[in-house]
Amino acid sequence: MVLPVIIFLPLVGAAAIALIAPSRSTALKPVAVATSAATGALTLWLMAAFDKHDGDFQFTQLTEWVGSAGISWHVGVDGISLFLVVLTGLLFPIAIVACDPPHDAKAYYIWMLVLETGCLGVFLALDLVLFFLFFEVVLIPMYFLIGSWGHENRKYAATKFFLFTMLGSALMLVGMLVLALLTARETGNAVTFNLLELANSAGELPTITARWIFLSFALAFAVKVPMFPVHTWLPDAHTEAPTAGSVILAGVLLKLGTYGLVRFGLYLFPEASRYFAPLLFTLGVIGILYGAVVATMQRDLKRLVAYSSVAHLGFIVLGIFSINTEGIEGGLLQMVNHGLSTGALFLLVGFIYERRHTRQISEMIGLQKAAPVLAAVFTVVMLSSVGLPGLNGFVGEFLILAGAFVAHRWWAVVAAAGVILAALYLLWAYQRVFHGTPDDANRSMPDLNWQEKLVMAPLVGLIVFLGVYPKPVIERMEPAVNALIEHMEEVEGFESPTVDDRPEGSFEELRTLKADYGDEGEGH
Amino acid sequence: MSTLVDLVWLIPAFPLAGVLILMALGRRLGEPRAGWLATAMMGGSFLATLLVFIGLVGHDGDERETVLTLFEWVPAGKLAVDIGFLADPLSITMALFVTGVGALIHLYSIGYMHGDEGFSRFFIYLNLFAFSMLMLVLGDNLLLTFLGWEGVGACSYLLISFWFTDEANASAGKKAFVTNRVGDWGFLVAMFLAFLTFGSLQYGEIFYDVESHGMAASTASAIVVLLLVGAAGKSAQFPLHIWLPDAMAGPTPVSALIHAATMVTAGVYLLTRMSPIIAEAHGWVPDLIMWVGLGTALMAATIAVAQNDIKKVLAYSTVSQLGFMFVAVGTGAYVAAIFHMVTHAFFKALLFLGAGSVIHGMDGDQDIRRYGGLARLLPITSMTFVAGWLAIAGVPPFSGFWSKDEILAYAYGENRLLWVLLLATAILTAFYMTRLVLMTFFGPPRWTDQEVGTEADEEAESASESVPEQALPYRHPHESPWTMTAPLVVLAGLAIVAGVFNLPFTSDVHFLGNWLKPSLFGNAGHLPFGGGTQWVLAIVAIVGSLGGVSAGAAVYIRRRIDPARIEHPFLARAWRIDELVTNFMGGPGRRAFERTTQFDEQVVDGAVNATGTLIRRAGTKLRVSQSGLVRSYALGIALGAVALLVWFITRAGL
Amino acid sequence: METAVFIVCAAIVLAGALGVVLARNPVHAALSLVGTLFGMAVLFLNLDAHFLAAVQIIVYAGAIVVLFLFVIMLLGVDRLEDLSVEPITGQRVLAAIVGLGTFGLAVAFLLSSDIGLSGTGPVPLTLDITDEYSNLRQIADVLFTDYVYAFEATAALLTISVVGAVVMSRRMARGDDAQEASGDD
Amino acid sequence: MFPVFAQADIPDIQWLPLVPHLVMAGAAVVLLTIVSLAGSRLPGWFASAWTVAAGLGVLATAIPVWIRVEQWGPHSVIAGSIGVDGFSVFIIVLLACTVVLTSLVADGFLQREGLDGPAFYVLLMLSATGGITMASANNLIVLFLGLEILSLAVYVLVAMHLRRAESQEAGIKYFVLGAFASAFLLYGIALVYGATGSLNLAGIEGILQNNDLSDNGLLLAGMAMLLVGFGFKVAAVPFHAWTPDVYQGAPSPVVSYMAAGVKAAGFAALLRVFFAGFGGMAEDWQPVMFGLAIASLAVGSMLAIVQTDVKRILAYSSISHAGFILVGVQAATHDGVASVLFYLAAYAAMAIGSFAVVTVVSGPGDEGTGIDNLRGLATRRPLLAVAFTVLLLSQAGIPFTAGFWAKFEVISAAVDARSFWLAVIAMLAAVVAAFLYLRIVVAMFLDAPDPDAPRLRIPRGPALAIAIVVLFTLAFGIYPEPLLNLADDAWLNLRLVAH
Amino acid sequence: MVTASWYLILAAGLFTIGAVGLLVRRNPLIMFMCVELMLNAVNLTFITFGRELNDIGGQVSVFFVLVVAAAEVVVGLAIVVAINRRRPQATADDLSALRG
Repeated sequence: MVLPVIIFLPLVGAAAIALIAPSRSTALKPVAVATSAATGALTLWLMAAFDKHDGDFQFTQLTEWVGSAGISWHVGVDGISLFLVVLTGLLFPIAIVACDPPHDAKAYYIWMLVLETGCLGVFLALDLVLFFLFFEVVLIPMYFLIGSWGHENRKYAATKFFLFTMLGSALMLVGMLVLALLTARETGNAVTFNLLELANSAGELPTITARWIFLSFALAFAVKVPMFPVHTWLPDAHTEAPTAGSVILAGVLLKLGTYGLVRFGLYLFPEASRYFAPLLFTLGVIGILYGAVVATMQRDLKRLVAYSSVAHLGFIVLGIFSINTEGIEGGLLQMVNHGLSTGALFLLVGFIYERRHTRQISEMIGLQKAAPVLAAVFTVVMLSSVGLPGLNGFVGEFLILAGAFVAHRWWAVVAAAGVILAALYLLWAYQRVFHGTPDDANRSMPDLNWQEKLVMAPLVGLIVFLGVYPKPVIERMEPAVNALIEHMEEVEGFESPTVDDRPEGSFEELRTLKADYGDEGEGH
Repeated sequence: MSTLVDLVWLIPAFPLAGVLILMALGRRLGEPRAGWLATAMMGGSFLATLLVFIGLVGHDGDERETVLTLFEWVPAGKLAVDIGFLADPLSITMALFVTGVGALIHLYSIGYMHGDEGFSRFFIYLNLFAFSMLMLVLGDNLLLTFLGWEGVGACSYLLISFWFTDEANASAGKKAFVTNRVGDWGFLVAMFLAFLTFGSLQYGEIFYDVESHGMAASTASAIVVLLLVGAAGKSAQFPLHIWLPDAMAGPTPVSALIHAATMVTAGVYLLTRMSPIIAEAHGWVPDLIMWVGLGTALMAATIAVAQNDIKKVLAYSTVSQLGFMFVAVGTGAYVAAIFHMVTHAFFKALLFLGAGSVIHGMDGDQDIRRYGGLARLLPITSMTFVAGWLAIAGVPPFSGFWSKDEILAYAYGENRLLWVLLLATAILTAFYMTRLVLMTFFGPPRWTDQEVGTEADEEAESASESVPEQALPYRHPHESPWTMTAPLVVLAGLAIVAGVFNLPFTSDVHFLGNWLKPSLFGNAGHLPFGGGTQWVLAIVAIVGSLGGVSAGAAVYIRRRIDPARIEHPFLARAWRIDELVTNFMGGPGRRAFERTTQFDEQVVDGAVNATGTLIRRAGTKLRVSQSGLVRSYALGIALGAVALLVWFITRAGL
Repeated sequence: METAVFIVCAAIVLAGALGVVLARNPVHAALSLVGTLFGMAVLFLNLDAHFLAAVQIIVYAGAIVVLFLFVIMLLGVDRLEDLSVEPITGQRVLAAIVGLGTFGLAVAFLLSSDIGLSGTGPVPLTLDITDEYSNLRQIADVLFTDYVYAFEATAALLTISVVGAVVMSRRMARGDDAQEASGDD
Repeated sequence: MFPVFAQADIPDIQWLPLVPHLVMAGAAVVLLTIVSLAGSRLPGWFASAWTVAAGLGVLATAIPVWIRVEQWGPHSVIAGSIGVDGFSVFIIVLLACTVVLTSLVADGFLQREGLDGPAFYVLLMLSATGGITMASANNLIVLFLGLEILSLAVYVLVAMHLRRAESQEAGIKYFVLGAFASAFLLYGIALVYGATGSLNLAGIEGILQNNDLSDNGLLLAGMAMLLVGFGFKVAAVPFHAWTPDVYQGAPSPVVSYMAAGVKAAGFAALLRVFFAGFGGMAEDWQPVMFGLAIASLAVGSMLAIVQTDVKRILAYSSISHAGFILVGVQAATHDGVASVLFYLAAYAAMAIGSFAVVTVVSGPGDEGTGIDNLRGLATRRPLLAVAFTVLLLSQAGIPFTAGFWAKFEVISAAVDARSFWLAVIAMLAAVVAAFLYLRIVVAMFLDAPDPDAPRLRIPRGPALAIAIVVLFTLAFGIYPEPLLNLADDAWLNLRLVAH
Repeated sequence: MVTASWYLILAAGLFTIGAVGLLVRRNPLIMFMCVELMLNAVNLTFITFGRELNDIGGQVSVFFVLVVAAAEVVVGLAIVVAINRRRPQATADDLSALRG
């Protein structure tokens, strides 16, 4: 099977790197790049081989692992996880190529690859405990990446990140156990953590219990997302992390949370997710506005981008919990988009940092004069992040808001105001950094070199492509999302909030219609 | 179906190709070839439009909407949006003058942007704008229109802050984008509501649905009002007009193309396009549009009276003219609105380009108080400018007269008060345009030059009171190159004759009206009175505009009244609205943002760190119990034992 | 008769115990401990545990207390402990609470319930105390049959104490004096 | 009549189950004899090697016992005073491994500290014998003797580093409190004896099944007193106070034995008594375990994060681990005991490894146990740092380490017993505790080493021990199934101890 | 007639005195003595129960307790001796270097 290969190939690479002799340290990066690139290629192959009409899990592999505890090695991919896997496979090589560690290259690449394995495992696991293992183990490489290669305040940031996220997942573990054991008790079957079996028996549990369990899951994911008010680890982690760390953190790690909300929140707890949807909706909307407002006031460019993530992830949560095809698909699409655009933003900020050795907005001015190409790329990425139609950001945002509007009108109306603020903080930041006449410190800043251009090219390309032609992504998601919603509807017996079917029409029919009326109103 | 119409995709394809080519090798092409390429693309686009137009004309009157779908754009769940073009009279009319005027302005820019280091970048933006604008116009669904809508916004942002090294331009661009976003919010929500109501965003399906099943007036009203918010943002209607004057920071061709001829009219286009929904809305909704338009028109006109920056004057007049179009839409005179849009596109573009030529000649000085007597030195510019002046002033037979007169007529039919105010606005328009023309081209020069030094000096004494600075600036005005003057001439011609597109005399010569009929689905209003009244109204209008002109002459040539008494500071400062907004954003608004940020740092994050320190504190406190004294440890054990005994005695039920 | 013996011995036992707790001089404490042990031995006799009464005297009074005294002499721990002050604040109050608590609760438990659940069903007692054999022999029987494992285990116990004593009393070869010197002040 | 009586009670002794006990005790005595006879002619490593051999011997002999248990099912020997069941075998194996690893850790340490001589190993093995006795005791007096054997030896071991005042201080503290606590324990035994008239756990269980003693004061008071004794041994709050001081003062290898072996034996005895004996009265003692668990978790974690001495940190963390194990005990179910056994095994590995690292790092005089001594260990001794990190993460319960599965099992037992809040509290405590492990990791990886730090010597013994435990931790972290099943079987039999 | 309760209460009292003594005395030796008191109390309890239950097990237990007591004292005194070699006249409170 291909999935285990995808998951463990980076680990193999890490092992290989561990074995490289210190004398041959030049070989480190090539190996790392090669492994991650190979993994990326495999994920692309996966996307190609993926049957886009099948809403079910594909490439599944199921073998017993810890039988006594009902835990199995169960992996598989469906439209919901497919593109997150691809995104992971794409961002890691880019991040690895883009930035070289200042010291301890060996450990750095090992941790990066371990991290990749962890992320892929999370997206592909179909067993709760397996998922949890990967979900939790991701912390360690990230902890070391931030802690060892981060900036001034890295220890604080790393520890905060670790404890904050661990707190969330700690309760989730209890939740999982309660779920599995009580379900087994209700159904009389043996204890199992198999996602599919648990999902089939979802609704067996007493409503209140299910809601509590859902909360324990939601907390863990909310921390990871991060949602207001448990978001404050993010700015610190992002600011202190090395560039590659920020890219992965924003591009992939945050998605673990939103992905979990879909895969486990909605799938396992239809009733509870509907019951708590207003709560999460509200938090999402708060996150959108709040994150934007706070971002506007940041003096540190990286911090600003970090808070913009809070806002964007708020949108995603909004989409997920509108529990209709448009919203969820928008959310999933936005996960990918956010990974691309925010990842790109962090790369660019990193490039600037390497040149200027500062992240303080106040210390930069008129960079567009010094580095036009950098500025141009930044503009495109920024506009995508602002949600300009024609770039990827917009499609997701629109679907989310449309779905949200159908589900909970007024929330969506307020959330839509987030697009104004997004324009405000990003354009203002851009103006302060790139516009104006550069002073001596900034005038001599070199423009992007070929390697950096090479790194940015695929990102920008995808940003444009997904903005113009998102269909390949959406059509692969749709069956899975519909399956999910049908599952929820049959378990919970509720109607997914959606627009009622209207008659197909066109100008021709309109004309015939008016012909019947005999064009009244055209009198005189 | 005629194949010509299916060429509609070519119309945006040309500018897009231009963008891509220029992005690829714009640097290598360099000046002026990059400019020529861009212009050629616009020309090609214009020709394509003509072909489509011809194709449409070939169709039978009622079958003039054809939809060309390229590919599915966002097929998600119930929402299915395509990249598809709607070629119908309305869109093609728009496309015609967008591409036409656009091509001229591209040509003009080659001369205007001469020697600018960002030459090719400028034309990339310009082509990109044209592309977006055409998507806006030709999109067959709201979402695609929105794509163009936002695209033109982005381009205007890029072009306003084109000379980014100057902070003022940068913030003007940002202001324009953000203000537009406020409007876009309305557009977005309107789309959601439409999607919820019709399950689709395609014009065809929406209109069919409305026609076949009708719709709740409340929903329709909501949609229209939200669209109005969007339109007000894009078309600079009160209170979202504040961005347009600042937008003059951009290069003048930009002001001409984007902020006069094309983009700002998008709001009017949108409302016209959605006429079937407006027809379903409550009665007060059109009135709202109408009064917003009137208010804006009147206000902007009064402001324009007191401006001294030549481009600011034109900017406010643009706002005012857009107000006219909104009034037209509000009164159901969609045809008049489009008609005025077209004529306005011609003469306002002309005026702006002329102004640009003047500025070009005056080495970038834009203050009309330092102009004067330029007619002799800039013959072509001044002649064409005069044509534009008469057109906007509403002097027959210039184009402006016809369109404005039609709007006035409908206003009269709608509401007398409306008519009076609108007429006053028209008069004001004539007045301030006269002021502009006189101060720029006629009267004594208020600048010095080697050749005309002496006379300039003494005449300067007489005029000096209107000049704040005593020392007269040194200038040597010169006519612009042909690339700049040629478009002026063409536009002037159009500005003069454009009236023939839609003559009021008989319904046969009402060309534009008949042409647009299919796109309006019989929602166009009708004059409740006959030709006689129309003649009367026309005469009144003519008298009014001539009065305005002569009043201007009276003030600014014969100096019957001190101009300072008219140019009241309150008007000069644009009714202080801009200041109010700025003060709010800089004051309470900013403070609120800062408060929130502090809240995040101190309360939200503070709580997190507090938990940590709290646990630490507890630990430190507990340490005391670890005294190192074996006897206190023993005591702990003994107390524990007692505690256990107590528990178990409760279990024993004693 | 038994009552009288009990009362007297109880008095001795408690007096001795209090003596241990209250005597300022360790030697006195040790001697009053002897008193307690004797009283205890008599009580054992009272309870027909003749063998243990003897062992009590031999092992406790004969060995343990003597050991105590030896150590006291060896170390010359004759400094009187000042009981009027208690360095640890609240120690005595809490100790008093503990005392009352333990005693009170213990008594409560003891009186609340009857021993060996007489009346609540048969108790599988395998080791009845019979009058046919001497107390010594009965203990011996049990000791070398049912409790033989425990009996052997005591060997390990004693070995440990021997080894432990040796280890602890060993003088460190090198650098020990310096250590002591530093330790003294 | 007399002969009849004589032969009546001669118990038939089945030797096989006793072999492990005898091997362990015998090895100690023989070692003592050999050394005292051969004196200094023996190589330095002899005693250590001997002990390792003895431990392995016990492991070897434990296997047939296990097989026998599998065949015959659980039973008791010597007139029911020794229980032979999976549970006891599990603990015996665990203790044997502890002895082996501890003697490996001690190798080199003793020479470094000039404590050479067989005493350490003799006492170690005798103490282990006591532990074995506790684990398999089916009679309260036997259990008490085992506990005393275990403790007395450890008292000496703790105090034996005569050059360190801390060592003796720790010794006297441990001794006084230990004696105090075991007096309570003994009183408890007496009361239980009074209530039930039997000292045999199986007998007691039988009696409790046949009669309703649910409100018998003697029995309940006895249980209270017993809990005091066991609580002391396993270092559960409020009977924990000795732990940090003793761990800090005692020689590091001894601490690794205490944390791994003594704790295991203590819990073994606790489970024996309260499951085999008072299983019927679970609802009486469950709440107490609940309270002890929470107190231990809270106090342990919160005090640990404010420490600066690694040994103290680990001591407090061992308290919070005790709390975790009590969570499993509290469940009072089949899974509960299994999870406890698994946890004990996993924790033994982590503890021995951690203290082995401390032993190596602390340097001459066993003084350098401050957290600063670990600064930059990653650059000074990368492998050691990584190994220690693995062990610490395992203690923190990070996935793919044995520690995770330990927590997983315990929590699932608690959840299965429907004590959800206890599970939640335990996990929260785990997060707090994670902070202190991170502190150590930070010191090792993110802090720069002080330049004048002496080069670390890593003797073969400790290195081997650390390698073994790290492998154990990772192996069972990735595939815990075998150990889980073992623990599972171990419990299954316990409940059926024959009378 | 003396009932078992009397003995048991006496034992309880003795146990308590021992416990309290250990808490209030600072001299390690006397603390050991207090432990001995507690053990004696337990012995008394055992024997009383033994008689009441007509079971020899109580007495046997006492026998073992005696052995344990002896062994304990030996080890304890050995430790005290070792400490006193380093710090003569040390009381329990003096030994509080390890704390916190």
